[in-house]
Amino acid sequence: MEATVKTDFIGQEAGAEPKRAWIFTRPTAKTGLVSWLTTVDHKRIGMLYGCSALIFFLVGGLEALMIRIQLAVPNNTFLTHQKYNEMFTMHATTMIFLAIMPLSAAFFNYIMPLQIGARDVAFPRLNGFAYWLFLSGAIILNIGWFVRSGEPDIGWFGYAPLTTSQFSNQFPGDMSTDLWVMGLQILGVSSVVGSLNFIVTIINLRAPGLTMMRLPVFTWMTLVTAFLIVLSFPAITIALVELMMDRNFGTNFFEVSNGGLPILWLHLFWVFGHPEVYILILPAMGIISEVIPTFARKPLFGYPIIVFSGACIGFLGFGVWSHHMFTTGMGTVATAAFSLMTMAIAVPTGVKIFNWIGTLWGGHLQMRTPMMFALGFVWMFMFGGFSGVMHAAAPADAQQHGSYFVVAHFHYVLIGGSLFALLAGIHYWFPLIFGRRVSEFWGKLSFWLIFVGFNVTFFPMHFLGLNGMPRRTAVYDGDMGWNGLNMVCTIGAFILGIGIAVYFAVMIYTYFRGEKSGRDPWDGRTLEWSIPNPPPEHNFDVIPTVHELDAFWYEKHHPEETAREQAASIRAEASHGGIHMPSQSWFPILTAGGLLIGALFFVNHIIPGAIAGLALVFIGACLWAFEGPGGYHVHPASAQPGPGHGNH
Amino acid sequence: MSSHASAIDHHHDLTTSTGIPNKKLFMWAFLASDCMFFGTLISTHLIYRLHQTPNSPDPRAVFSIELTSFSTFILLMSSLLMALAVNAIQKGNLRTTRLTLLGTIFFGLIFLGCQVYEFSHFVSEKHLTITNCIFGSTFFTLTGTHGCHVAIGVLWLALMYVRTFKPANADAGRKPWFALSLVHFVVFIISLVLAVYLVLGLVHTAQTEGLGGAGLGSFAGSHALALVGAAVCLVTLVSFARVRGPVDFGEANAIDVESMGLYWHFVDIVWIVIFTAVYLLEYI
Amino acid sequence: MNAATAPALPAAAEPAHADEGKFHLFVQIAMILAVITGSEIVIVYMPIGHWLVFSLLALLSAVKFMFVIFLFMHLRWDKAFCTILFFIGLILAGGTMAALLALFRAEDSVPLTSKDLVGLNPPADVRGLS
Amino acid sequence: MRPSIFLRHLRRRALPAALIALLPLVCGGWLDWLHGPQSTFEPEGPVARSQLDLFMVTVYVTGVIFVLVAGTLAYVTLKFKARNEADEHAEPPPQSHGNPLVEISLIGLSVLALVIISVPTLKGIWYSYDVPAEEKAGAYEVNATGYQWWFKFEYPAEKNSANLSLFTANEMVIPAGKAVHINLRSNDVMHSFWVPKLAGKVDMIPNRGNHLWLKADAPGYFWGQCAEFCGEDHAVMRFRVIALNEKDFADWLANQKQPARTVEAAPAAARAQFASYTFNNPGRNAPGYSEQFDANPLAAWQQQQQVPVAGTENTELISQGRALFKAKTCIICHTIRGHEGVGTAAPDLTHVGARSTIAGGLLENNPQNLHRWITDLNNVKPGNKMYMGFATGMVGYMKKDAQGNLTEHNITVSDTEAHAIVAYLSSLK
Ligand code: HEA
Ligand code: HEA
Ligand code: HEC
Ligand code: CUA
Ligand SMILES: [Cu+2]
Repeated sequence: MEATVKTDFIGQEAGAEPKRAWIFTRPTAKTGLVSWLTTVDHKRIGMLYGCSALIFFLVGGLEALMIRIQLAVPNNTFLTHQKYNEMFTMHATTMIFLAIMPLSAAFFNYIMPLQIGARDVAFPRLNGFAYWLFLSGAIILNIGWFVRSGEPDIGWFGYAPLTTSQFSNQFPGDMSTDLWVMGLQILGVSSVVGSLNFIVTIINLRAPGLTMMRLPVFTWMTLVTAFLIVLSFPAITIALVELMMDRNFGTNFFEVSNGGLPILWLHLFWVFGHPEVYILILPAMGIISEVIPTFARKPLFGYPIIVFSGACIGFLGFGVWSHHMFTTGMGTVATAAFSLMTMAIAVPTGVKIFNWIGTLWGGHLQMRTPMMFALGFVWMFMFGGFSGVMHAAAPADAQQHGSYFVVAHFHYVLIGGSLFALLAGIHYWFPLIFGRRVSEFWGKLSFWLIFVGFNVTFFPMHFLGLNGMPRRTAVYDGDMGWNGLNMVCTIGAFILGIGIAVYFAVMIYTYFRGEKSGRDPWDGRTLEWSIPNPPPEHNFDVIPTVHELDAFWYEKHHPEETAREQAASIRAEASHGGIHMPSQSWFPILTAGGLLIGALFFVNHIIPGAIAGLALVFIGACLWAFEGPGGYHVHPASAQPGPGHGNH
Repeated sequence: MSSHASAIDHHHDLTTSTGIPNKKLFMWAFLASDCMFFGTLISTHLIYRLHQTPNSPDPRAVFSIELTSFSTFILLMSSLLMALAVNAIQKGNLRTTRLTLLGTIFFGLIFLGCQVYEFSHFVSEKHLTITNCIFGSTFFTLTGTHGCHVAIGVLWLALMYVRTFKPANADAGRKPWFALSLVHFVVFIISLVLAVYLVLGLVHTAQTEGLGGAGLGSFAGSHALALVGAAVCLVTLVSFARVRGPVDFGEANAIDVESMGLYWHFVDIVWIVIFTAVYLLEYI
Repeated sequence: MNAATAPALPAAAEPAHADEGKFHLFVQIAMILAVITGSEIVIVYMPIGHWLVFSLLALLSAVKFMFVIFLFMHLRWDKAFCTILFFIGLILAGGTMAALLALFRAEDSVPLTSKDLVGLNPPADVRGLS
Repeated sequence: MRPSIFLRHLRRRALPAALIALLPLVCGGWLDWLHGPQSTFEPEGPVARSQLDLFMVTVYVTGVIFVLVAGTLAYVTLKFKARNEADEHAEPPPQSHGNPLVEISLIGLSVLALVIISVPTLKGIWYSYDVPAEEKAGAYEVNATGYQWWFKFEYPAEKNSANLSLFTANEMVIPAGKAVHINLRSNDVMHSFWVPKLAGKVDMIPNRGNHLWLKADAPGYFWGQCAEFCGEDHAVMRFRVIALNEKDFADWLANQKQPARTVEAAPAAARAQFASYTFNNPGRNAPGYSEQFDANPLAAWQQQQQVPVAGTENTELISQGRALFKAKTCIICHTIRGHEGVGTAAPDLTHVGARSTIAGGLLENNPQNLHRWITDLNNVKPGNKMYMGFATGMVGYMKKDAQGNLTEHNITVSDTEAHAIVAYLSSLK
């Protein structure tokens, strides 16, 4: 890899100096700040997503701890009502949009192209753009901490008409809700852009022989998730546009006095909102479907059914949104229909659980840390799923809705589900990404702390909910029978917090000092393990040819065939002038920056500034288009045609 | 720069797994997403039509179906030109491509002009504003969002048009093509403004005086300067459209034009739905 | 594809026309579309049952829709996957629209009118923040 | 190796031991955890009971599934775990890929489980939707309207002394043993009406005509709570439901229909004296209830209905309070039917003295708390509309400047004045 040779831009004869307007000069730095700001490398973008997401996870976690401190004892005065409301709004918004989703996106970016044997995503610059948009949205959402308006205090689903200027503005020009609207809007654009890119990448950039039914499950779930994002975000985009128009231009979408119907917001939000929760869980299920077979040393049990049920969950997910609205008086027929549809989702989800157990059955289970998190996932997610089914029984939900029972349900599926799987994924792919291995002792210790802390925090919430404790309440009275359990929850949250702290500390330590790991430390099954760690810029010296599900496993067990094929592809590639890589570019960050600036001016009602921001977006996009994709060639030493260049 | 010698297969791209070019796939996925986008927006409008508010005006008294039918027709014609542009570039026919692109832009602008006129007419004559009733809010937001899509499409078309002048790489250093295209673009913007202005004037004349000889006469009289300006602009644009020297743009870029075309056609079919659901349904 | 497109198709398929591409086809389609639009406007004013007008309108715009996506947008000549991709979005959007409209049609969703608002008498000035 | 030995120890001994130690705690605590004024596990009406029954069905069904699936999972984990290095490096197990028969039968079983849940679910949906046909005729009708952050109740069938329908606030009194049909409305944002022991919640949504029905088995006193986030004070938007037997209910109605009780000032103007309490402000978020009250709330409520024996009241203080109520512009927002007051945006205070709670069910209605409410209301219920005033027009305790800062006091109530107002309000039985 050291012997990477670079030639000029594509389309130039070697040696001819390219003449380009200065504005189109491509940055070429491979290290340093500029290299990160202009990167188009899916791995670096994945890393950016991952680091931002983990930082925001800590922020969201701290907000959660504030919530728990306030609720530790009845009628606490730690936070005011107002601050508390801001806390849970930002806690949820941060966790969902700034932590779990981008953490999934980090894996999509980093792992998915490696799993399909690609050298990058289909539109590398667009990929960078998606990240910078994400960061812009995140900044906008969090600006409230530093200005008079404060953070939004409307709950993460912002039910109208509480979000209209009449009810949410504390003073003229209060922009907290506008920040929420703009932030989510931009995050939505980012997610959609990113997902379109993933869809094209997965459909179009698969290695030879990698048919759809040989895709690793994680890649499949990436695809399904990308579809969910692309098809559900428009609904919230429209809802937010309508709200923005109401707040800024005096329209009447949710203006009750002019006949507006707030219930419309609920529908539009949950048309997005329910697919959104599957956007949070499907990548997690994908990760689990990679981890379990690796550590059971067996192929996934019932691969086609797992894939099909994933797609099925995604599809059904569009038909159940009103289960968040069982108490809005939809009438008997509608309630019944959504109730049954919701229950139906338990079937494909159950299928996945059964198949994971089937995979474990008869395996040689290696109880490494990722496997612990994966098993924890199966237990905890199942548990959360069951409380989901209890919600789905609409009349029972009439007692549970808006109570801590719901809080318990969704933390079980979100933490016990999504978060556990993502933590498993970090552990699992850490050696690949950084070439170092996390210590088993500390890894397991953090697992047990997190596992115990999590259950101590959230299990009692079921009882609190059934005992009538409503959610989103800054204070509760001491005579309601909720005191003891709330204290338990708070203690649990701190155990959980310590677990998370240990987890992070271990990761940081390992990054600097951890034990070096060789290639393929887990005896992996999928293509990402076939490359050196950390992966070189161009990922694969040789694009692999795939014969079977679990392509790398097959390669390892058919060395001669693999070597032959690799020699052939090396020759083919060399005849095309080497490995083609996309050039870096300034315009993704410039364009996203324009949107950030425009949005910030807009929420402050400075229209010329907003227009200037839009103009910057436009200029950025034009220059982007005229700049062209660019590209250069690399010639890794091991990919020179010649005998004996198998990977193994 | 793959070789121009070998024929380009426009429906298959051998470098991708499915044979579908990346850009085309991207565009179709985006359009699928846009279906949901307009779906929810149209739903909002229809829901509020289902539950009318007392202060909502009678849409029939507001709409002018003649104008809307005209702009629907215009949009259809622009779609035709767009399809022809794709057809032309796929055969490497740059000149036809440029002309059809210009034609598409032109029709797109007329559509936008009609919409601007419609909006200002509704506001000033029919007292339907975005704030005074729900019908106004949903109507303007829906058609306005569609209009934004058209406007973005027009911008895109214009950029594509400018791009067709980028000289082939060998000449990159010599020709100030970028500066030229900026001039070009400015001319284009001027004609854009003029076109909107003229269409507005024309429609207004049609409404007030009818399109008889007298009407046209008075229209030409009062808009003489703009007409001359527009003519100059058009001539300039057409002269820019001449092919001079080798350019970068060619058959290989057909996919760019084609994905732009997909977008444009989609905007057109959204209008087909809006025309039926928002306008025509009010008349039964 | 529906029956109405049938006459136009052979022209496209015929190799003789290959050299001029789909020029004639496209022009024909545009004409058909224009005619359909015209007839839609006429239908609206015809003294026939509302449901009939409604179904005719829905049918005709669907026909226009299909013409544009399959011919102008080349779906007909592209890999089936493009069609599938687009129809996933189209069907979900259509389904969501239908569901939303059905939900809002339901009796329970009819908004309150002032007669139902007995007991809800806020002072006039409580409404509407400037 | 050291750490991992420790870990194994932990797993082998400490964890199971800890879990076993926890078990009695969990089971013993169980009943207590589900016991409280808002427990959905102690239903006192048929609707809540049907919902609990349905919930138990889901618990049983998922419980069985949990035991089966989790049992298998536990078995598999223990059975196939690699126990040592050698195990880990053994030849990979057979690479099997799945078994359609197993899959299909498991899918079938899941569907069956869901059918078991869905049948009572469907029944429940129709049952809880509206009063059953056979009880419909006798159902009692109430309109409940949510305000930021209190509840207004209207009895459309009853006419009060002003020949309007009867209004009250924050305490809904209903006949026990009779179906009650409640129309749910909202005045501003979304709220939700929830009395856990009587029925599940239904939202109060602006421009939407929702309803709910419930029935109390027997006379009782029930806690209610707004269950949809509705802004700053959502947490303290509470209310009470009091179910009475037929006679008590009729008495209550009769009393409520009366105009406000007037206590004439004693003819010879005596010196104003302080009421029988000394006010001691407990500060922000301090609880507003007492243990005696919680011990038997229904009795406490009934106690509250009692009109004081003639002569025990400080009549002068009361009439002073009445004057202050007018002077302090309380009348702009509040109505005291028969006395002064025209406002409808705030709770009707005609019989406020006969309620067991004030401020949206937050404080027990006693002189201390009344005093606390009218002098320190922003700490009791931050941001409440009485303090802030309404967005435009009606000014509350505070005035806002153009930037929205609270600057000027509009109403200040001194301790002395508060005593008088409290005496007056308490006299309104
Ligand atoms: C990761 C996110 C995630 C996931 C995966 C789920 C999964 C499910 N959710 Fe959850 N849900 C949320 C996140 C999620 N949810 C959030 C965030 C909210 C609250 C939003 C808010 O109000 O703020 C919420 C709220 C919520 C509600 C609304 C509650 C209310 O507010 O009144 C409902 C109602 O039906 C519901 C149901 C379900 C169901 C049926 C599933 C199913 O998909 C679960 C299926 C899984 C299983 C059932 C377990 C495994 C299956 C078997 C072992 C097979 C056999 C089992 C049976 C046959 C029963 N959820
Ligand atoms: C993926 C999403 C996600 C995640 C991961 C979490 C994580 C947590 N949540 Fe979250 N939560 C939501 C999504 C999520 N939540 C949503 C959607 C809502 C609904 C909001 C609404 O109603 O609008 C909600 C609401 C919610 C509530 C209810 C608030 C209310 O209704 O009034 C509570 C209360 O306990 C809570 C607690 C917690 C806790 C303790 C964690 C913990 O897991 C957090 C763990 C992390 C840390 C503890 C921090 C990390 C560690 C450090 C910073 C190191 C230093 C710390 C120590 C040494 C202690 N959450
Ligand atoms: C701006 C209007 C306004 C003014 C002026 C006002 N109030 Fe109020 N009052 C309210 C509102 C609104 C509530 C309900 C607050 C809540 O519970 O959130 C309320 C509640 C109360 C309650 C509790 C009622 C109950 O049953 O819960 C009492 C007692 C009361 N006010 C007394 C007074 C007195 C005494 C004054 C004058 C010094 C006064 N109010 C002035 C608006 C007003
Ligand atoms: Cu009212 Cu919450
Ligand atoms: Cu959901």
